[in-house]
Amino acid sequence: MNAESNFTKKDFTPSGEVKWCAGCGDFGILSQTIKVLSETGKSPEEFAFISGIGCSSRFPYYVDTYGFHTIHGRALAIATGTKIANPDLSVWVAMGDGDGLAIGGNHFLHAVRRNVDMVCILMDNQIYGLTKGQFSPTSFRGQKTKTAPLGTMEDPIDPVALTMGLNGTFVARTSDRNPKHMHEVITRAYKHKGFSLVHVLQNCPIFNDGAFEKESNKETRADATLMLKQGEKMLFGKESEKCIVSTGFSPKVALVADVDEKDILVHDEHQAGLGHFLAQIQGENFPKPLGVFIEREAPTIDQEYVTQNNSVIEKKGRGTIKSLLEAGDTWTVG
Amino acid sequence: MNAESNFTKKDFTPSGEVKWCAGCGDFGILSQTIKVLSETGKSPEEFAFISGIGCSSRFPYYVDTYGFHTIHGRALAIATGTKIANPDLSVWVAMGDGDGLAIGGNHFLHAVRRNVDMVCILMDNQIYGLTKGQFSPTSFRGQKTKTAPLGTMEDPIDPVALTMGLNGTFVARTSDRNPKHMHEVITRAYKHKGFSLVHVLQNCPIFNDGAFEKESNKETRADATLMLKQGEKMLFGKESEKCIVSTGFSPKVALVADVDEKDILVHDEHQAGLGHFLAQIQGENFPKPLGVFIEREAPTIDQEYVTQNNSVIEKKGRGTIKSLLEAGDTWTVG
Amino acid sequence: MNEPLKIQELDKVVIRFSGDSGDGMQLTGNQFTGASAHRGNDVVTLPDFPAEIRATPGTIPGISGFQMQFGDHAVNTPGDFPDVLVAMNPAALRANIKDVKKDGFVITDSDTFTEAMIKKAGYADDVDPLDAENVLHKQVIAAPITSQTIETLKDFDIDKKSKARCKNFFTLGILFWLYDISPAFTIQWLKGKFAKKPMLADMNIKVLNEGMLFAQNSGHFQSQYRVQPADLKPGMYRSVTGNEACGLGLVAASNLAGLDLFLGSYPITPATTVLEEVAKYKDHNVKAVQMEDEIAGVCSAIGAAWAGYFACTNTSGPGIALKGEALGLAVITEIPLVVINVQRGGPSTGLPTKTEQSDLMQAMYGRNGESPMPVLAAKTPADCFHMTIEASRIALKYMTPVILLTDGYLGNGSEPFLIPDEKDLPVLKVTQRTDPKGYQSYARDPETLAREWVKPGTPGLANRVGGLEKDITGAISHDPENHDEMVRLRAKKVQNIENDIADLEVLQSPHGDDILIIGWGSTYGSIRNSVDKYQKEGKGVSQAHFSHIFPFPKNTGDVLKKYKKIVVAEMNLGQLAPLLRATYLTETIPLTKIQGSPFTEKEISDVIDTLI
Amino acid sequence: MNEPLKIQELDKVVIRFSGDSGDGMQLTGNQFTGASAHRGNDVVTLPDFPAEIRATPGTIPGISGFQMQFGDHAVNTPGDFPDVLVAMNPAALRANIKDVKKDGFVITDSDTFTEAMIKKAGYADDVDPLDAENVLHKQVIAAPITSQTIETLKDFDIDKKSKARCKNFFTLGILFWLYDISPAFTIQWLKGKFAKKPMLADMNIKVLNEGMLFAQNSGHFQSQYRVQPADLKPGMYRSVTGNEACGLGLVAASNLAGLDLFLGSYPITPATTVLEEVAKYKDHNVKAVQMEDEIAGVCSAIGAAWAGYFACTNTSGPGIALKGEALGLAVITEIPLVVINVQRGGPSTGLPTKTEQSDLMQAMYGRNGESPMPVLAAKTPADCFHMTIEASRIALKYMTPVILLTDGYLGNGSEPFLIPDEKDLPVLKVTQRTDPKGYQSYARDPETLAREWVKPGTPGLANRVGGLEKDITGAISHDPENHDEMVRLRAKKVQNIENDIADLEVLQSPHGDDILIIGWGSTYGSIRNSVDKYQKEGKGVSQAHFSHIFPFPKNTGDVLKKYKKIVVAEMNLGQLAPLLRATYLTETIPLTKIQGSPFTEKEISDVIDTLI
Ligand SMILES: Cc1ncc(C[n+]2csc(CCOP(=O)(O)OP(=O)(O)O)c2C)c(N)n1
Ligand SMILES: Cc1ncc(C[n+]2csc(CCOP(=O)(O)OP(=O)(O)O)c2C)c(N)n1
Ligand code: SF4
Ligand code: SF4
Ligand SMILES: [Mg+2]
Ligand SMILES: [Mg+2]
Repeated sequence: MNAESNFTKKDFTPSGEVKWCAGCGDFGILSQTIKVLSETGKSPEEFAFISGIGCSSRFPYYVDTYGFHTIHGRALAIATGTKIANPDLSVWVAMGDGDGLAIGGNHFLHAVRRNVDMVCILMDNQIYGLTKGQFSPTSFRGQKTKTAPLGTMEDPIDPVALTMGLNGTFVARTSDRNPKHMHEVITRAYKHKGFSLVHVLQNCPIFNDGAFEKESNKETRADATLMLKQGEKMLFGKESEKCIVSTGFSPKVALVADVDEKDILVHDEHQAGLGHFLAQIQGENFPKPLGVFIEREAPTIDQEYVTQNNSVIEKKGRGTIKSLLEAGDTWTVG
Repeated sequence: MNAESNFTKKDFTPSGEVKWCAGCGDFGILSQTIKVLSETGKSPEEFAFISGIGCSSRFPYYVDTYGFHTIHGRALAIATGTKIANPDLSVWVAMGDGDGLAIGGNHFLHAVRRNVDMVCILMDNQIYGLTKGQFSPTSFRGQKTKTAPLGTMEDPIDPVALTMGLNGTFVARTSDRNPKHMHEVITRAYKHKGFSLVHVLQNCPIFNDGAFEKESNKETRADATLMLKQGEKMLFGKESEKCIVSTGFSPKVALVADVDEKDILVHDEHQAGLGHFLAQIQGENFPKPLGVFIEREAPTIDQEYVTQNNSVIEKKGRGTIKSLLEAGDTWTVG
Repeated sequence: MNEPLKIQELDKVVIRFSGDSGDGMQLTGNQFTGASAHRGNDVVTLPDFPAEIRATPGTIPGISGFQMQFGDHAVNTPGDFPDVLVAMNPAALRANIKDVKKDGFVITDSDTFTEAMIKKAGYADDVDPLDAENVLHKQVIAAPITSQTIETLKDFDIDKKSKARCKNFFTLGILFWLYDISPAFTIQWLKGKFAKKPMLADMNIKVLNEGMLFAQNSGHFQSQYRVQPADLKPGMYRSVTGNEACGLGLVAASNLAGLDLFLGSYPITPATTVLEEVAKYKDHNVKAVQMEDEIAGVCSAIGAAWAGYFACTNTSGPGIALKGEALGLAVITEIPLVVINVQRGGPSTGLPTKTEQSDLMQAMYGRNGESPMPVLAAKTPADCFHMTIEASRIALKYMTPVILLTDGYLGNGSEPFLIPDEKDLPVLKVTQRTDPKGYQSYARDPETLAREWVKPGTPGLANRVGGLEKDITGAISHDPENHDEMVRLRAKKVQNIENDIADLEVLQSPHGDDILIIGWGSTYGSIRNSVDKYQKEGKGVSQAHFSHIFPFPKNTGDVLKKYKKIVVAEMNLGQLAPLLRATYLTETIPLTKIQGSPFTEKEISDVIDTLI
Repeated sequence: MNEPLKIQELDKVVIRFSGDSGDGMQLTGNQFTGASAHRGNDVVTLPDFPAEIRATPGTIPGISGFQMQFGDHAVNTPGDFPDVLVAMNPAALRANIKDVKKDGFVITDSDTFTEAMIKKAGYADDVDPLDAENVLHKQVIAAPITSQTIETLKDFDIDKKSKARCKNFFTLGILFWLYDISPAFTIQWLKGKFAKKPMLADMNIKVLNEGMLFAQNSGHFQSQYRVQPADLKPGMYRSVTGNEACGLGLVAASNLAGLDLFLGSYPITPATTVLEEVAKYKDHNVKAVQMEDEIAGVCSAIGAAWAGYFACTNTSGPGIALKGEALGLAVITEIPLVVINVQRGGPSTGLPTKTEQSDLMQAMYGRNGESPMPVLAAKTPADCFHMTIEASRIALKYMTPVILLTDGYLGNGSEPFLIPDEKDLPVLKVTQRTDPKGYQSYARDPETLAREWVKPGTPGLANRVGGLEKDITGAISHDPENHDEMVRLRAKKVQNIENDIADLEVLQSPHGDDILIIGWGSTYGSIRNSVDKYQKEGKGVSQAHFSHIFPFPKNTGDVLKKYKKIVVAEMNLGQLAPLLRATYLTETIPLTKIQGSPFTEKEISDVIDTLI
């Protein structure tokens, strides 16, 4: 993105070995992230990678920037402090579906709401990997895991729909098996000023292999995914023979042949209403939309703090210990 | 609702005095709730009221049923345990905007997602009352409070939009100054099988007086609110001269006079898409919708546990200590 | 006008203001406090807010109270039993009358003693609260305060309700006259406060003067009283509550360290006002952030500390319980962090508006694993300022989270604060490494054993830390010996702080070493007064009060050896005592009370007398 | 076929299985364990899983280990140093060779010693790992296990990879022959497991037999060995890990109490398998709920307990830190709750896959306010079953949350579990009040001081409880004296449990009272073996091991007085020791180790020898 970046992927790759299982989807996410970093033109020191606990949360050890591998579920709260304290850092958070949406759910809610300027990469394998295979908030109803031997009894969270419900300012989804697309989406997320959610469909070959096979497999993905492209019709299928139309307030899949061309929806990232509409594209009857659902401008809390403080300092001048203590109602003895 | 209920409001009203400030909006919410309880036909013992900490969370002390005044933010997690353990209880949770959406946000997320069968009354005064006036997650951007002397720097959560983003099964809003409507909505919430969110606009005369004056005041509320009625056009204003129309994916306010009658939206609680659409009706440019946004059927986690366990017990029979311990690979010594 | 009365000298006076939340008792008390402080008395105050939710006006739960003691010497506490009770309605009278000293004054608003109000206060139907036997041995001044106030303001063009609202200044006037205190302070304050509404200022001033005249002329009082100035250390003073002092201490520490302050917090009684105080100082580029909960509060602070800023979080007991896991992260990553716990009554929600010292063990041990954190305690409202700076010094110098314990009594109570000169404050030198050569994340300063602080953004020093055990290079290490060594190193680092703190001071009795009364935190004043009394009586009773609890001052063992009997006084079931017993194997005699307030002198002597 | 070899008798043998996660070492170990247990040996095992994230195959971090000791007597531990090391690749060899006893056997798969694999294992380029000097004083059996396995299966119509996967049964065969153990157990198991895929059963059985033949004929072994059955208590046995035992204990307790079990939990290493175990027993109407976090885990359990059910939550150290605030609610509302902490290495994330005993203080004090909770500890995997029932008994009888401490060593380790008869298990009588007359929420049983349990739904008993202080009627009370009384009552209730628990037992040396080694939890076995050794040597070394830590057994003080020297052995920096010192003012000598595993006999004697 920055034509004359002086850095290469090597500059962002630490020496230590990456300890994910062979075939783990996290590898692909890592390499695309490092590619994007190397293209920003920023030096490695200008980035802070923060994570909680989980396989995915090992991320910070695998990028040669400043990194903080914290505790389960708290990455966003910690990153919020980091970013508000030092808005000059480019802050990135890597989280798993359990880390970010189970124990970390509350911090997710409020980081989105505050529009803290950071990139949040949610590596969603619909399972707890590090603890060896329990269900997560994104596991599908009925999924059999060690803690749900007869299948789970709850509906999953759709991270995109949730973030839309919180009026997120940048919401996107991509897949570990589609490097080009991932690279494009992560680049967009980096460029967005505000909280950028990148929901990545990630395969865990060990504990939940094939969870996203439909969406990833070259054979099937044309039918199982919907690639959102700004200004373009929402077509999918091998021959782009299928499309999304609206039935008033809900989306519907149709055959291009069967519908009036102008009824086929056209994607517009900047139309909040459409984003909310697309967030309903969940579940078996729909292709999974990949791409940027929405991007909009809004104040970020980190900059708001700078603005408020500066306005006061301009008015009153920078405080000193003397001005601090010798204030209010004072009196002198002797 | 139950023609021959043998109980009166008195049966649900404990002796002790109610200790909210004079004029607190919570009084009205309490009396409508008690009215609904007395009409269910259930005896007081069949209800469990659970709350966290806050002025609103004092609720359980003021209804003469089983009550649990717990800790800040945890009411829904505790109530989830109560309901799954004993699905026969009618479980109600009373929470404030801080209790339920700040510290309690994660439990809110997951209670909605699990569709735990309970009534959740969110008493939203856009302030922390009990701690004497700090901003809450529903305070508007710029609201001046003790902890934001120059105004808050974050956008509020819209509880309705959030719950829609989580695919809630019953989502409604009402106002402390509209007893009839409140009664209707709470009754509907009670009858719904699943997690029922009742978002109540509540005035705190002491620390945030008039927060919902527009929506409550007899003079202005016709213009400031939109009463959602199943099957009816979305009209508002003193002479119902205004209406809501759709601009494709987003709502817009229009004058009835200016639009083609058939373009005026008609409310349908059972159309999820419309609910998502209506959840966008937020902020200054819109009337606040009151009423039931959506109601839909879905399995409740408490019943799913009953079903799974019973199916196993039917197959294998009820386990005993002997069947428990003398299982797997055993051997005998001596 | 009758003869000027003679003026009697007193060495100290205790006044309790009591009335409905609406009666402005906190304000009245603060005004009297300010005036007597300005005249040079030592003054200690303590508000008594109604519990949790505001109750119906006129009832006892609705009562808001404010007690203050002023004297011609260090008074140390707001006093046990009032010489004067101001009771603005029957409920206030009923709730407090039993505490008033024999022959003490009781000033009430007779206009409020209607049947309805008397009933609301919970008196039996047929009793007259002001009837002699119900106020036995008290001098009752039942003045028609409300009606007098309204009468006084008859010429003002404003509704009765607003006029009546001035009545507390009538009461204040009575007290100013009674204790011969000039109203100048309050008059000036009123003019300032109502600069934009001069009429309100005039109204209140008129009522104030009327109150003084009433006191002088009503014939209720046989004399006036005067408390001479105390010989306080010369200098500039202001009155601070403990929570204000903590807030000021944090901002001051940030200036001393040359690092901007980040406070990650979440409201909780009685700690919220620390956040509210800090939030004022945007001119110091303070970032005070109200997060979504206590966990996010401490986590955001950890994120800011890791980012190289001066970070703090504050809360009360339940909040500390929630922060425990994250504090462990600060311990293992060795990040500087100040944690302030304004303690309240527990367990669980407990008695949130009452004070207690029951979080000491939680401060010591409320985390998983071997997770040592220095623990400090402040002993007076003004001391909160200095101990906050001390906590900051230790955190920044030793790269460790530090817990400072205060409590509701300190947080809400106030006393004169001698404003220090910047040059008399400790230097908090902070060096953040910038040299990339040979950096290792867990290499330690040979003296402090602290690891180095690197600010993200610094060229050439990109590194990763985290909650997993690390070796000296900062690499994750599952090596058992390395873990054993790191656990012991972290413990040693904290223990070594004993070489860098003040010795335990003893207020030594010249009359022998019979008894040492040990305390910590807000019980300082009441223990101090008792010990003074015993020493004046020629008894061998000495006092030692801990400001540093973990690690203990190095001389602690020697001090303990010296005395025949060691009494440990705490507002809990004994939390400092077991630490002393385990560390020094010394016998201790418990003096415990869990009643939401520090000891009265009597509660202490009841125990000590049996030991002498 | 050559002459049958003579068979040597051994009293105990330690075997360590080591290989890639894919090599099936856990399975192989478990099969050998099952077979020798069935033949009547005492067997104790401990798996050693690779840390946190699975590493590249062939590397040392990728190694998965399983150690077991079997003997003709109570062996108590999985043993310190192996007599036999099974190393399925060079990395496994390199990681473990140093531990093998002098002249011990090393069985490796020579096919894996390729240049590449040797490099991956981290050997320098030019070394041959099997070269004599690198395996000095060991008997190395380098068998072409992979190729032999594939060769054996040449007639089966299946891919090589699948054939190679059978190689661990070749190894197992070697060991069965070497220790003269019948393969019947494993053959039966294979038939059961692969009932639907008989070919897989046949393949593995064929390889197993081939392994036995290889051992017999290859000439690698000069003799066979045999370990006679131990004289275990007669009865029916099964092998359990500590976590399985906790799960079984909870379900059993639920049956004994006649209350359905609710487990509110959240996964965390090494505690997750308790939840996974309990989740199996839907036929007991168990409701095992995986909540969104640990706070929700304990809160849902509190909600279920309040609803009148038998509730439990389980986790590890960081989870306990998060549950602290909610546990305080259980304390003040006096609700029965079993809390199981399977401890791991701290602080913070620390060493999650390694064991430690560093959460004792957190269990005692990790809550705000005076918040007493009984604390228990299990000492062996099978003991986890009985201590879980004991924790349940106390919780239900005294209406209190109870913390049971186990750890990763117990949770993952296994031993034979003598299946008790229902009638030999304690009766957990639970009475829930149904009589509305004169009910008061905080009225107490005069003997246990427990309040009554009322199940919501019960007619006429609607009542409200909560986290605020209450008086006996259950009404919120801000009365200071009431609070003081309630705080002391809650403490007394828990302290009184000392009258209802077993005395502290001493494994008394007949040779004097020189030294008492005190421990708690999973160090039992290793301390026991050392103490046995000393007593056999005629030394005055005795052992006392705590199952109840808070309150302590009543005789603890008397026991401590009896011995000249008290050594407290803990896998922490000393957490039981300060509790004993503070309570009994007794001198203690620390024996501490924080290395993720219990003491070896040598580590204990290194200290004890200096004291004798
Ligand atoms: C407080 C706390 N609770 C629980 C755990 C155990 N734990 C570690 S990672 C994890 C979830 C991992 O799943 P996810 O976040 O989806 O990451 P993944 O491993 O799948 O990438 C859990 C429950 C912990 N380390 N700390
Ligand atoms: C763990 C914990 N944190 C903080 C508090 C302090 N606290 C009590 S209520 C409350 C928020 C009250 O606001 P809300 O939930 O909106 O209820 P309201 O009083 O407005 O009805 C807070 C922060 C507490 N009691 N416990
Ligand atoms: S367990 Fe799954 S998510 Fe974790 S590293 Fe292995 S493959 Fe990746
Ligand atoms: S403070 Fe506000 S919310 Fe609380 S009781 Fe008073 S009026 Fe109601
Ligand atoms: Mg995951
Ligand atoms: Mg509120």
